[in-house]
Amino acid sequence: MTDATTAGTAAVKTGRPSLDLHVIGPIVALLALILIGALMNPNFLSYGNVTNVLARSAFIGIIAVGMTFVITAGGLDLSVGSMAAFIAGLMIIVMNALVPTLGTGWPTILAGMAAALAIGFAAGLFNGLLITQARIEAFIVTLGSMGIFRSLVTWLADGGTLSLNFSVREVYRPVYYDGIFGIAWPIIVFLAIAALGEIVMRHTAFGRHCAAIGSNEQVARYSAVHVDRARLAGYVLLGVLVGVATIMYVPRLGSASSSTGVLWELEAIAAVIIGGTVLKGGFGRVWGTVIGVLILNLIENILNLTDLVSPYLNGAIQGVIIILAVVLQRQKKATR
Amino acid sequence: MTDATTAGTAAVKTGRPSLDLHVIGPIVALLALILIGALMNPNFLSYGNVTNVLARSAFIGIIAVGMTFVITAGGLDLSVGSMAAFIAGLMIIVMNALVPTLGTGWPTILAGMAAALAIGFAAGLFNGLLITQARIEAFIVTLGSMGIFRSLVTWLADGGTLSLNFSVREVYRPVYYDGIFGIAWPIIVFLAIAALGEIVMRHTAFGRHCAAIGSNEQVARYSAVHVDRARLAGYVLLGVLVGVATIMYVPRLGSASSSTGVLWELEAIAAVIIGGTVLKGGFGRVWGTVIGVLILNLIENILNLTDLVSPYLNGAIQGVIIILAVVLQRQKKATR
Amino acid sequence: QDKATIGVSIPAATHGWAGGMNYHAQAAVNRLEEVYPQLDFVLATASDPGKQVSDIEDMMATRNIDALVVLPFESDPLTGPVKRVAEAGKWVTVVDRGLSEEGIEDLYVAGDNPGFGRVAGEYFRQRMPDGGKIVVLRGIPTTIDNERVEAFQKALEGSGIEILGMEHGNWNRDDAFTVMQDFLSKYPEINAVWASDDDMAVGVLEAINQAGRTDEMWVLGGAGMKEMIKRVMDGDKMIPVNVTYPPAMIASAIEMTALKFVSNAPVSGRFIIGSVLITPENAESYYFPDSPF
Amino acid sequence: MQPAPQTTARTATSAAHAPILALAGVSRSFGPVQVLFDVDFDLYPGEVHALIGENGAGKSTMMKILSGYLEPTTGEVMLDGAPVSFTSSEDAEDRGVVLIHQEFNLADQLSVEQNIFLGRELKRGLFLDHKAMRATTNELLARLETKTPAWATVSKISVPEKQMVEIAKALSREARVLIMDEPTAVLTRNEAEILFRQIERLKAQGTAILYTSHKLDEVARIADRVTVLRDGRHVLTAPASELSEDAMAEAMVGRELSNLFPDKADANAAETVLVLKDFSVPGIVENANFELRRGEILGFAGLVGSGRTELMEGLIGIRPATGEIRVNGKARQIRSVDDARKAGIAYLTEDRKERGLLLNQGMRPNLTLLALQKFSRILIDRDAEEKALDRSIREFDIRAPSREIKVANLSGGNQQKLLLAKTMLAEPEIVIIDEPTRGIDIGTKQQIYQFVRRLADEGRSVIIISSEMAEVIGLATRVAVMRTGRIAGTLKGGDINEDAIVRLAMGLEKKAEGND
Ligand SMILES: Nc1ncnc2c1ncn2[C@@H]1O[C@H](COP(=O)(O)OP(=O)(O)OP(=O)(O)O)[C@@H](O)[C@H]1O
Ligand SMILES: Nc1ncnc2c1ncn2[C@@H]1O[C@H](COP(=O)(O)OP(=O)(O)OP(=O)(O)O)[C@@H](O)[C@H]1O
Ligand SMILES: [Mg+2]
Ligand SMILES: [Mg+2]
Repeated sequence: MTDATTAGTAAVKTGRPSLDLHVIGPIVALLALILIGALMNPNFLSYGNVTNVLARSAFIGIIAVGMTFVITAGGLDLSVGSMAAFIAGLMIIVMNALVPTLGTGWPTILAGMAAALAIGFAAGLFNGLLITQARIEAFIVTLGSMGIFRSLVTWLADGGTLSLNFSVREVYRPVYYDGIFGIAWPIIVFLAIAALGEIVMRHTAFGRHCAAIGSNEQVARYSAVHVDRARLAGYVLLGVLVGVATIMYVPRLGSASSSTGVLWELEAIAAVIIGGTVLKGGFGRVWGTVIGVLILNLIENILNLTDLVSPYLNGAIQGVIIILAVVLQRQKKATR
Repeated sequence: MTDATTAGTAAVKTGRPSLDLHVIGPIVALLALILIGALMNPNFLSYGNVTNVLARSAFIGIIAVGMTFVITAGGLDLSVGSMAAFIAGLMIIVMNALVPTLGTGWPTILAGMAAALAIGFAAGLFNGLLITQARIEAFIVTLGSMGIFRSLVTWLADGGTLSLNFSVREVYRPVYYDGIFGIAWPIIVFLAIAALGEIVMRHTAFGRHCAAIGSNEQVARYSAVHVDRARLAGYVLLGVLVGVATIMYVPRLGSASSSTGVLWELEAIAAVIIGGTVLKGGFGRVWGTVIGVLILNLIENILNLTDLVSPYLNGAIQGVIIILAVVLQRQKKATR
Repeated sequence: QDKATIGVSIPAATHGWAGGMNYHAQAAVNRLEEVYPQLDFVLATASDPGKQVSDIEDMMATRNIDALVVLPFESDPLTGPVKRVAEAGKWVTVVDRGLSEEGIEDLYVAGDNPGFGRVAGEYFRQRMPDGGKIVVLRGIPTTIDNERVEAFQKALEGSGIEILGMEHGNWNRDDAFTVMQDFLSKYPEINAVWASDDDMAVGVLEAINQAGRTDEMWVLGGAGMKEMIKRVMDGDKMIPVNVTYPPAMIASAIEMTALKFVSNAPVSGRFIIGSVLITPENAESYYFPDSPF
Repeated sequence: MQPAPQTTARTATSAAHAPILALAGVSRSFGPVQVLFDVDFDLYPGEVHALIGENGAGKSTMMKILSGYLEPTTGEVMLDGAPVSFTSSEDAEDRGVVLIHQEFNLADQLSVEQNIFLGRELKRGLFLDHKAMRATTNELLARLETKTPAWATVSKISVPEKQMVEIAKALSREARVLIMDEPTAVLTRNEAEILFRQIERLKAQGTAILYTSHKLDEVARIADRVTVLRDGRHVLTAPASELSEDAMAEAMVGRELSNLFPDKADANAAETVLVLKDFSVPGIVENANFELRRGEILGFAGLVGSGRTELMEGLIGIRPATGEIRVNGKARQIRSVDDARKAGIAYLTEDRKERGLLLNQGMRPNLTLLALQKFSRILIDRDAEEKALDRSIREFDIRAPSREIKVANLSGGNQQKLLLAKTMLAEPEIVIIDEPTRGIDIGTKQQIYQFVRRLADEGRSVIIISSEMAEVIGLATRVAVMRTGRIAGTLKGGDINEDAIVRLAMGLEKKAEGND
């Protein structure tokens, strides 16, 4: 996409339009936040804090990568937060149940991970089939399944908390807290998935088809794109990624309850849009989403760095910054 | 095509296409729910219960009417729930502050009502200007202002509850609990606003313009529609209606806190979509929204009136019914 | 003496009691910062357990806290992270909800959730010796709510009191109002309501009022909201008593933790603040008209 | 792709000249409305076959049936002599039958390259082969001599450029049968010539080409055979050499067509109603100066991309522009289409699908959208709207199967007529019509020309932008020619001829032939 070489003759067109603010907007916002943070607290750029923020971004980050595909294809998924809670709950139940047979070590954990991925797959399939086969608006389907998953986890936990067997937790813990070469596992997994996502979005037919479907479903259908299949794949991919996020989340807290993953869906969608993906579909970029997630998590981190007038106002400041971050990428839409 | 040339006279006018399920779907769903409710509990159709459900529906209903316009014009507003809490909080503060000068009677209450409408107007203007002038995605603007309004009310209430002066409350109470000819005021106001909304949507230039903008902004602009002005008007209208809803809400419990209006935005949007308005804009119907609101409130009512296995599962059943209600209006899209 | 930083991590004000608790936490912080210039406080409120863990991580990584006062959103998920704070040699005060592992905290200040349910249940027993029909509103589905309700049910065992229905009112006035309206439609005879929280009691009372069935039943809330205590004090027939669960316990915990850094007073240990029945006789001593809750 | 070897005895005998694609007794209805009646048709390899007929005759419908987008209600589609039932357009494409739609079928937010390969991406292993696709795209675009860059987003390119992309997309499919629904409607002569060269090339390779156009001179030039459709019925099929243009028109319309263009009137004496002074649309149009007199028809000619559309969009306030606008001697600020409407100026866009009509709505709301204030006090007067629709249907001869039909389901020509009706409903003093007869059949064209003439006679002023040279020459009393964003010159009266226009448009001093 870099060289402006065009067909045969030199194009008269003046450089590509609006690659400017729209592209660098989120990056500028991110840099501005980092600068503010560094000025406010010398520990902000410390290894520990950076690791904390990145690792914590991983859950929503991994989900938001999947969400980027769904939104690019003109869809939406409100159920991801509840889905994460539901998967975490079932995963814990599965692992606890396996302790007597498989012991408290890695076999149990691996089985739990497999279960998480399988449940994520199934949950994504459930949403996707209702949307593509029963042709119900994605908003309604996933609003419904949000309620369903949330209820189910509350019910599984009997209104309380599902706790992972204590010995299993000790073995599993390093998956969140340790890493390799000083980089925590969640960060590695997040970045790997983001990189993969970016490649899939830009360098595979699937990514292109998502954009085409989001841009104009009819056109995509007429161009031999398997619209329903691609969309379904998007929701399933998202489900599996929620499973992956859960795999990283459970070792952090070792438990799941009805308050797990509350509002993750809004955060994930916000990250996607802050990153420059269009809510109505047709255009998506995964790297933007990564930046969006980082922006959201940095705001929270920075708010903890300082003493505000009142913690009640945190939400207001967060809101203002989210809007400001996007103002940076606003385009002067002359024609449109 | 032989004589189908429609020269003014004798157009073939064969039954309008697909007026079938898409139109009667929500009505059928509503009737089915009423039937189920009546079968499950004899008190379901009692005057008291019907009044309760309708009056409760009023807040979200009034808001959802405004939301129908915003969504029809291709927008979205996530901030309405927080906005309601914020308006309620400020309204209570205003009224309490006026008691020393205006006394505890209607002058104070009327001043409070005026304040609610004015604040709603301002809040809608705030959202609308950011969306139309700063050209930020509605999702982001209203996600931001959702945080801002919610924070502000928490801060105003010092984390607790803002309570209306007791004597003012006694005067104000009948606005929620009383009515005329046995019909409670909230129901009257709701139905009046819905009827007005339906007329505005179908019989005024503003309604037409909203649909045109949501359908194709570019075409609207080329057709002399003031796109930004109409959109802004939509958000302002919604803000004012949130104000009206708040006017009906405050006399009910006489208080506002940070938990007021939580998730109203999702309920309002869901009602709009269940009613058949298209989330991506271009087509909206207010009467559908009214039915959507009633469906959502009936589900809750029925769940409360019946004994389930576990109240934890309420949410799941709610989710299933929401999806089923929309399945009824799914269209067999043969060609598409 | 050296400067010391005390981190305070509490759940956000999502319902009335939590709001009161937030108020007391902030008031305590403001007061102590004034009195003891050598103390620095960091106050963070969290809307879910994950966010609370993040807050604690941030306090450790960037604010260098010397002590942590934490009211865990939920016991289980916070156990590991708080344990790590303790292991880093910081002072840990746990408030209200105990951690899942014994011996992590230096100081424990808590209310008594099973006691809260038990005291309420015992009052019902005493007030309705011949049994009766009641409905129950539950809070947000959490361990706390489970403990309270279990203890309540246990206290009622064999009393002849029948629980007609239980629904979640989520410690929210509006939800409680809705649930109570529907209870009133559903059950022609209700002798009493355990609203289990004063915020929910507000909604419940309004619904009963609207249905005109005020003479038929009475309501027991809980947690000691000032308006409710006032009504107990005034001998309101509908609100005969209340049960304490003081949100101010957070302030006590913060103060005791602060003492550790400004004096040599021994402050470690366990302080359980029992739930007490407030009756018209003793109500005066629980009435604080200036508190927001 | 080579024609598949034939094995059945039936086709083997006439292998040399068997139809590759045919219709046998095909009918098609949409709901209760039948639009095709028992149509027989055949298409041979290596021929260029033109399908002509009035707007709404069923041409597009027939082409969609041939290429798997629609199924016949009754009758058979035959491929290589055997009945087929394409399950989808993709299936048809797999068998070598490719359709270029009348309405654009491009995903707006995707780039040219992405659109060309949509659904048929070239891959290396799992990943897209960007290099190969870029190379092929550039090669295709070069073959079509367009300057559109492969990376350009489709929403940002002009209508003719979109058409060239559609053609490139179809070429990339290497079809055995290429069906084109009015490919030249939005092209200028130059680009049409490029397309014809490609058609010749494909024909030489043995590709069967089916083609519709309302430009009968083109048909006469490039078609081998012509099939005429009238009101959904097959009227005749004959070698093009045996049909004159007049005969074609007569077969289509069912009556004789006399003079296509009305007589010109001289408006020299009338007062000036519109003056543009040093008018610029930043980046596109520079310092345009022109004036328009009452009752005048002013033509605007130029090559694609010369900025005619942008100039007018600047004038009506859609694009930011600088310079002076005087209407009836008074300086006006025009910042929106509404301002323009109030100044008595209306503009009919060249892009009816993206800028002209709300495709998912019915005819009535579309018709009255621009002039809605005329129908509403507080409420909209629906009866008046219905009456206006009746009038427009009559006046512009809009043929729709039902009044409630979604505009997307109108035939292309009827959409154009509706757009014209919508613009006229605003009763503008000054009408700017960008490509007025795009996709309009010859009979209706004549009506529209007379209509334009009548407007001028009534004392209104008309600006006509057209890439059909004959239209500008036939209608306009003066012609402004644009080149790369500037008005290169204005021709008057007897000076208006093709040669003079081309020279100004291309910036040539002396007459030059060829493809520069
Ligand atoms: N999906 C549809 N639903 C209903 N009617 C339709 C549909 N598609 C086409 N029609 C009708 O079928 C008739 C034939 O349309 P078609 O598009 O084939 O005409 P055409 O010959 O291509 O005309 P034009 O020259 O204007 O493009 C028209 O009256 C049109 O309104
Ligand atoms: N939205 C846009 N953004 C950037 N460039 C544009 C945009 N719209 C048009 N252009 C460019 O402006 C130039 C002039 O446009 P256009 O081709 O419409 O001119 P025109 O003279 O009206 O030609 P015609 O009407 O025959 O197509 C073209 O190079 C076109 O690609
Ligand atoms: Mg056609
Ligand atoms: Mg043009």
